Amino acid sequence: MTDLRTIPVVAAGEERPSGGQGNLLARVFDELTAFCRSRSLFMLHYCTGCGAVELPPAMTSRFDMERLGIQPMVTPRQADILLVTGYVSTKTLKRIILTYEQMNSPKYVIGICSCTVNGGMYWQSYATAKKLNDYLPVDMYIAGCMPRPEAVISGLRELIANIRAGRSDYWRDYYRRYDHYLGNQQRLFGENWQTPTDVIAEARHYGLFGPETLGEHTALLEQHQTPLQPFEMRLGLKQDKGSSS
Amino acid sequence: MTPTDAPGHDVTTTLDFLLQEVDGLRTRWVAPRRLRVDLPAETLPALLELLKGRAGYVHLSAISCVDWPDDGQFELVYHTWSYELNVLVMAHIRIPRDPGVYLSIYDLYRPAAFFERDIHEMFGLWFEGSPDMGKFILTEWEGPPPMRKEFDGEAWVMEQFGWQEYRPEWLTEIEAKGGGISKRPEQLRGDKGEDGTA
Amino acid sequence: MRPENYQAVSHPPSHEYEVFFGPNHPGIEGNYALKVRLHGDEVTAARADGGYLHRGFEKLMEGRLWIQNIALVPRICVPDPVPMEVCYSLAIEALGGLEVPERAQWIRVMQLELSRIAAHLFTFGGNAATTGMYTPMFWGIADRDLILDLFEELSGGRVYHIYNIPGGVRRDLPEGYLKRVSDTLDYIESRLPDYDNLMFTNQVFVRRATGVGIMTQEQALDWGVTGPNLRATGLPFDVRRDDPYLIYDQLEFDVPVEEAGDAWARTLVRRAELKQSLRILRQVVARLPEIDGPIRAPIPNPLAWNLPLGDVYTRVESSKGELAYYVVSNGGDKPWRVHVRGPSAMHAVQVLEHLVTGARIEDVAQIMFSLDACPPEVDR
Amino acid sequence: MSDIDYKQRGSLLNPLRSLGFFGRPPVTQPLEPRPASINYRGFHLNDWEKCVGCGTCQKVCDNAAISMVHIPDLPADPAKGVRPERPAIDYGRCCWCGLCVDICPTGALALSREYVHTCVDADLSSYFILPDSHGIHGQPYEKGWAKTADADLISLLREPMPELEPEQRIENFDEIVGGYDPQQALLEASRCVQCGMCHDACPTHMHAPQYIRAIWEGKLEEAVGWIYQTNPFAHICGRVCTRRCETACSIGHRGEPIAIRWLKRYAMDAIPHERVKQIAAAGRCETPSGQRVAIVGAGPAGLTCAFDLAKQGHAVTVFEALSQPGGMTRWGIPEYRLPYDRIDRDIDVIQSLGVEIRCNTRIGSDITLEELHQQYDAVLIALGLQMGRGTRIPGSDHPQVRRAVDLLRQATAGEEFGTPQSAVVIGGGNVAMDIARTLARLQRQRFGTAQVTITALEELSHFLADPVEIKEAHEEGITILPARGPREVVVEDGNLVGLATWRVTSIFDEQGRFSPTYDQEDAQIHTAEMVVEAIGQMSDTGLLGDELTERLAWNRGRLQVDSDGRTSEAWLWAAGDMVRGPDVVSAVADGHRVAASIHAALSAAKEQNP
Repeated sequence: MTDLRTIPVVAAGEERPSGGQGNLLARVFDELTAFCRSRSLFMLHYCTGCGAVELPPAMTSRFDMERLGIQPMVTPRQADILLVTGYVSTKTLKRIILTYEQMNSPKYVIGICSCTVNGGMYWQSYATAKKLNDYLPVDMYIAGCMPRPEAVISGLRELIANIRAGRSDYWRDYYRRYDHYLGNQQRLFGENWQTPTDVIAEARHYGLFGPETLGEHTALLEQHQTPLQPFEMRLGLKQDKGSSS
Repeated sequence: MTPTDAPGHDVTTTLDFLLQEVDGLRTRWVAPRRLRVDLPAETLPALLELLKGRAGYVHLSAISCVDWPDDGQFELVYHTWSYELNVLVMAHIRIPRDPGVYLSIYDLYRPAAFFERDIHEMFGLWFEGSPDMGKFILTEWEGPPPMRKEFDGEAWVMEQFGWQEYRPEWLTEIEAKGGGISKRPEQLRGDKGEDGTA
Repeated sequence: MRPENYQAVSHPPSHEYEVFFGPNHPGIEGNYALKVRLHGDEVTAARADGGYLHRGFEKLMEGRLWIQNIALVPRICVPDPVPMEVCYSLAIEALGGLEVPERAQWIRVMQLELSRIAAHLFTFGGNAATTGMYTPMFWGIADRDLILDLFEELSGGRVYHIYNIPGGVRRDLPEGYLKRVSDTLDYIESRLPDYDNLMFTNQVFVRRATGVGIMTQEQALDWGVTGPNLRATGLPFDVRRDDPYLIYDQLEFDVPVEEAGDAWARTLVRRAELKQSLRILRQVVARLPEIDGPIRAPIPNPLAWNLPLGDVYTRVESSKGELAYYVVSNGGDKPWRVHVRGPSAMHAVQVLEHLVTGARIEDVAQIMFSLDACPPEVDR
Repeated sequence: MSDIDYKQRGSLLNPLRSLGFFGRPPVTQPLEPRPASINYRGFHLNDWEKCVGCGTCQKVCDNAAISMVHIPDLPADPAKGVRPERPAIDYGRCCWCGLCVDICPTGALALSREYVHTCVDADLSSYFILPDSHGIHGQPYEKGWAKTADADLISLLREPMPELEPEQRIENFDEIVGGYDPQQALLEASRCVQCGMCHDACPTHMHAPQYIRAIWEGKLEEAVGWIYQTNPFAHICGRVCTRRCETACSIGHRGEPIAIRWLKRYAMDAIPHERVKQIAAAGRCETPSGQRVAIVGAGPAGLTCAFDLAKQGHAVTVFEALSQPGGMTRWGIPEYRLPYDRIDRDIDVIQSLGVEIRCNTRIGSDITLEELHQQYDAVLIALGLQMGRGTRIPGSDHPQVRRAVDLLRQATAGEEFGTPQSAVVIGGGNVAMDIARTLARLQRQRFGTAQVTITALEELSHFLADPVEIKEAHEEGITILPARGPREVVVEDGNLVGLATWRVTSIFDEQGRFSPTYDQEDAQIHTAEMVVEAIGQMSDTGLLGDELTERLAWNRGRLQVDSDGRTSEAWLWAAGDMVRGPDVVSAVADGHRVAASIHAALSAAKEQNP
């Protein structure tokens, strides 16, 4: 619940022209970008929780979200929207954060169902995270347990309108207040938590480096950070091949 | 196989007769198709072998674990079903909570591997001879086995997480007039049954 | 952006590699993962990775009143929630000695079968989509939505009905409801030839599904597989018929079986089961108006309701197989222990790992969907 | 088993038949949200007129989504069970199960057919809603899931109380109410939703939710402990309390309130007397304070005060004019409502704490207040209302015109007062019912038949008496004539022959003052040998003595006391019916209040002169 517009950007590097100033051509170009962005959104195909069961109806013939220019997309790299459908268990939340960091900006997070807001009906569960916006900036919430496809579509239309009007840029908040988000992540996942994406470098790169990008939590991260190794998967099989044949 | 027939006299006698072969059993028909068997932990493999071999109990429906901290015991319930007799046998055993070790029945029933691993994760029970006691569900969990009664999940959550601090306009208005939230739901759970001079 | 200290490592040349199949993957049903080791496109080893949907239901239920849990249980299997509600309610009724009125039992059967049809239509869609055919998915989901509309009218919720309560159901049928059920059944029945054309006689699908993920009856019994997956290996076992609950013993229906035990056989069993569900529903629609009476046995104030000491194991046949609840009461107002035996716990872990091993990577999704695995049942 | 022969018929071209679907209308719905079904479980609606702020929704909510919000603008009425609180719903927790709707005791909550709410992160506070009847966005949506008889989770009917049938009871003074057995008590206790309205309404704020819960849990000793925390007249209040708690009970809005009084009675009867004494003594101060308190009047107020002060270590002496303690509960309430052995038990508990009760000691004649003032550190007068008021109608000075309180006292004492063959009672309160029913019993015992008529100014629906009393009086063959005003007592040849009455047209004037008007056309004479006035009581303050009466401050004929019961004299407190009006449980409450004040004063005095 932070109005990110109140957080100053003191980053080195290019300063993004804010709307209204700049030359006419840039303004037209910005408008065009916003229009195109809002009309072509790819939603990451990841069913994180039970609300996902209302997405197939929303995607297919009956409620047909393709009318809005929204389609599911299988890879995070090409997706614009991360739809967090309900409760996020700690295990899933790690994957969500990894996924989110892999997505290209601008990216939008939608939290649907009660659980993403305040724990929902799993508020007393040891296994789920309670407030999604502690870990990721969230652009849009859709209420319901679970929201009907119509409600999902209403939320998506709202998001489209916000993108079109240039209002939905919560993703920048992740860079500007990375320390805050990282702190909450560390609190949940332990001090050694580390993702393969270098968010701080990205913040510098995009010119979104803010006074709260770095802090005690990022300092802790740097202390623990180990060089990224190629991931070695261990299937954990008893016998090396063919667990049961 | 005549599955639609209710278990008749002969089925119950067959089972009752068969179960006489194992010592130390207490059997009770709790419903027409439900036979409860209480037995000492060490006789369970013999019972299951008997049921599987002689009465067609090839289906292990579930292994349930119940924590009885006051008795210092875990209760393990093996629910087995015979496709021939169409009767569910629930074998109840109790094992001491400490050290909480029991034998795996994986060599008799392969589904046991899933249930035993699950019980190991949730209750911390160890099954000797089970093929895989590695973590499956709680890979990111470092706390105590959560299903044990002494683990108070709600208290843990209250300590670990914060809640949304909503500031809606209506609440501000009411607070300006001297009102406000008089009882939060979390509070309600805290003082249940204690001094309630509300 | 990669960290500055990232250093590329050159891998030794190999045909073997290990990949994550899920949790973020369109070929996975729900939020679940498989880690697979490949040799070329052949899977040489696989390991299921669950727990993404773990919410600790069993712990949560120990902290809530008997009746509060009815809101919790449908979440354990999202595509097919009614059996969860009914099975939990049956357990409470058995513990508390409640006699469910006959009308409520018939209404429950109606819901169970509607839910089964909805779940099977959903699975057809997913199953076809794994072979690249998206039209059955669009059809299946749109037709399933008609059943969700029926549920919405009955219970006020599309997916989570929370309509069954210990003692019976929460509302009587709305005016003219059975007529609308009947119309929907007519419609779905009229659509079956379309599905046959598109999917069940479609050689593309048939050839992709035949011989994939074969499981013999012996193996199925060995692994504790139940439900359509077991029936696809030739064993006609159905909890509804062989351990009857509610009023299933008053209904006429067949237990369809197939012999082959492959993905195609499993799909065919579901198709035949959908027809049987329609048949059951026709009987329910015909009989229900004659059955009058209350829809709920009186229950005490839910805030002060102790169930007597005891334990009970109730089973129902869900669209995935044998669903069971083991409920223990220590005489208190909350469950002492609830153990949910989700049918998918069997076929989504050990069986899936086994069937996938030796298969080709493109068949993995097909195998998972043909088994109709429901990850939240595994994770709970 | 398969009925499709796919091996033969299957063709790669089969799916092409589906191309025909191009010609069919699409199933796609418009983008705007569809209207939801009639039972839809959407956002909450709350009818603030009906909602009483009981918080039951909060208790049943499995998701801890409901907070109770105190709203100062709303009316508060503890006596009617209305709290200025309303539920606020956290849609970050809610799962729309509708249990709150199904359990709502008043039927105020419902779910609407509205289901779309979206917001950006900065507006997340819009997830916390104080629902009213307008919907969360102020848009008119109809009710969806609302209360129906099918889905009601509240059990509206009370466990029936076994009672003596009229024919079994009309000739004797046996207790009418049988009391619950354990199973009934458990079922009745289980109906409680623990809202605490009873606690708020009770003059002495008894912990009714706690003891009801304890009864339900089978912890009867705990229940007795809760009862004794606020009320040493536990047996008595378990039988004859005016039970304001049950008026306030949330369940009573649509059904029968919890039988709180009978549950208290059940708990008290279930525990052995000796154990009750131990429980009551819990928390007693073991070191005597060395200070002495005199209490005048062994009624509920005086003895409650004595109980509290004795527990705090003071030496308490109670002076009672009559032969046995108990005050009005003994001398005013007939035995069929309150058996004397129950009064004895309550008093025995109080005495077991060391309270000394001196009966047959009348202030003014046996000992004066001034003497008490000299001998004790503090004095409480709890005289009660022992004198009946008269109607002052013509003929009311006849000896056969009696006052109800006097007759009741004589009946308790077993004195002969000349039971008449027929009697008319004037008054519509509980005392009128008591004397009428007592007289009827005595008549039946003596003459075999009863003839008692009650005349009262009020319409039946406005009688001050408990409806149960009225019903039982009817059952016992007593004629009740509402809206009859007494005109005169008819006396012929010195013998009383009856009471003449008029029909009442109104009781109060436009300013709301008591000023009855009568329809003089409609006059009746009710023949009787005796007329009993039961129109109210007053206190006999003559025993204060002229000098003290002069010094004390008075207010409209009542002794003036501060909120703690202290009079204008620093050493003198007053409590009970003489201050508050007639009601057992109010007297108990007053006793506690005064005891606290006396204890504070004594402690302060001790600090000053150790």
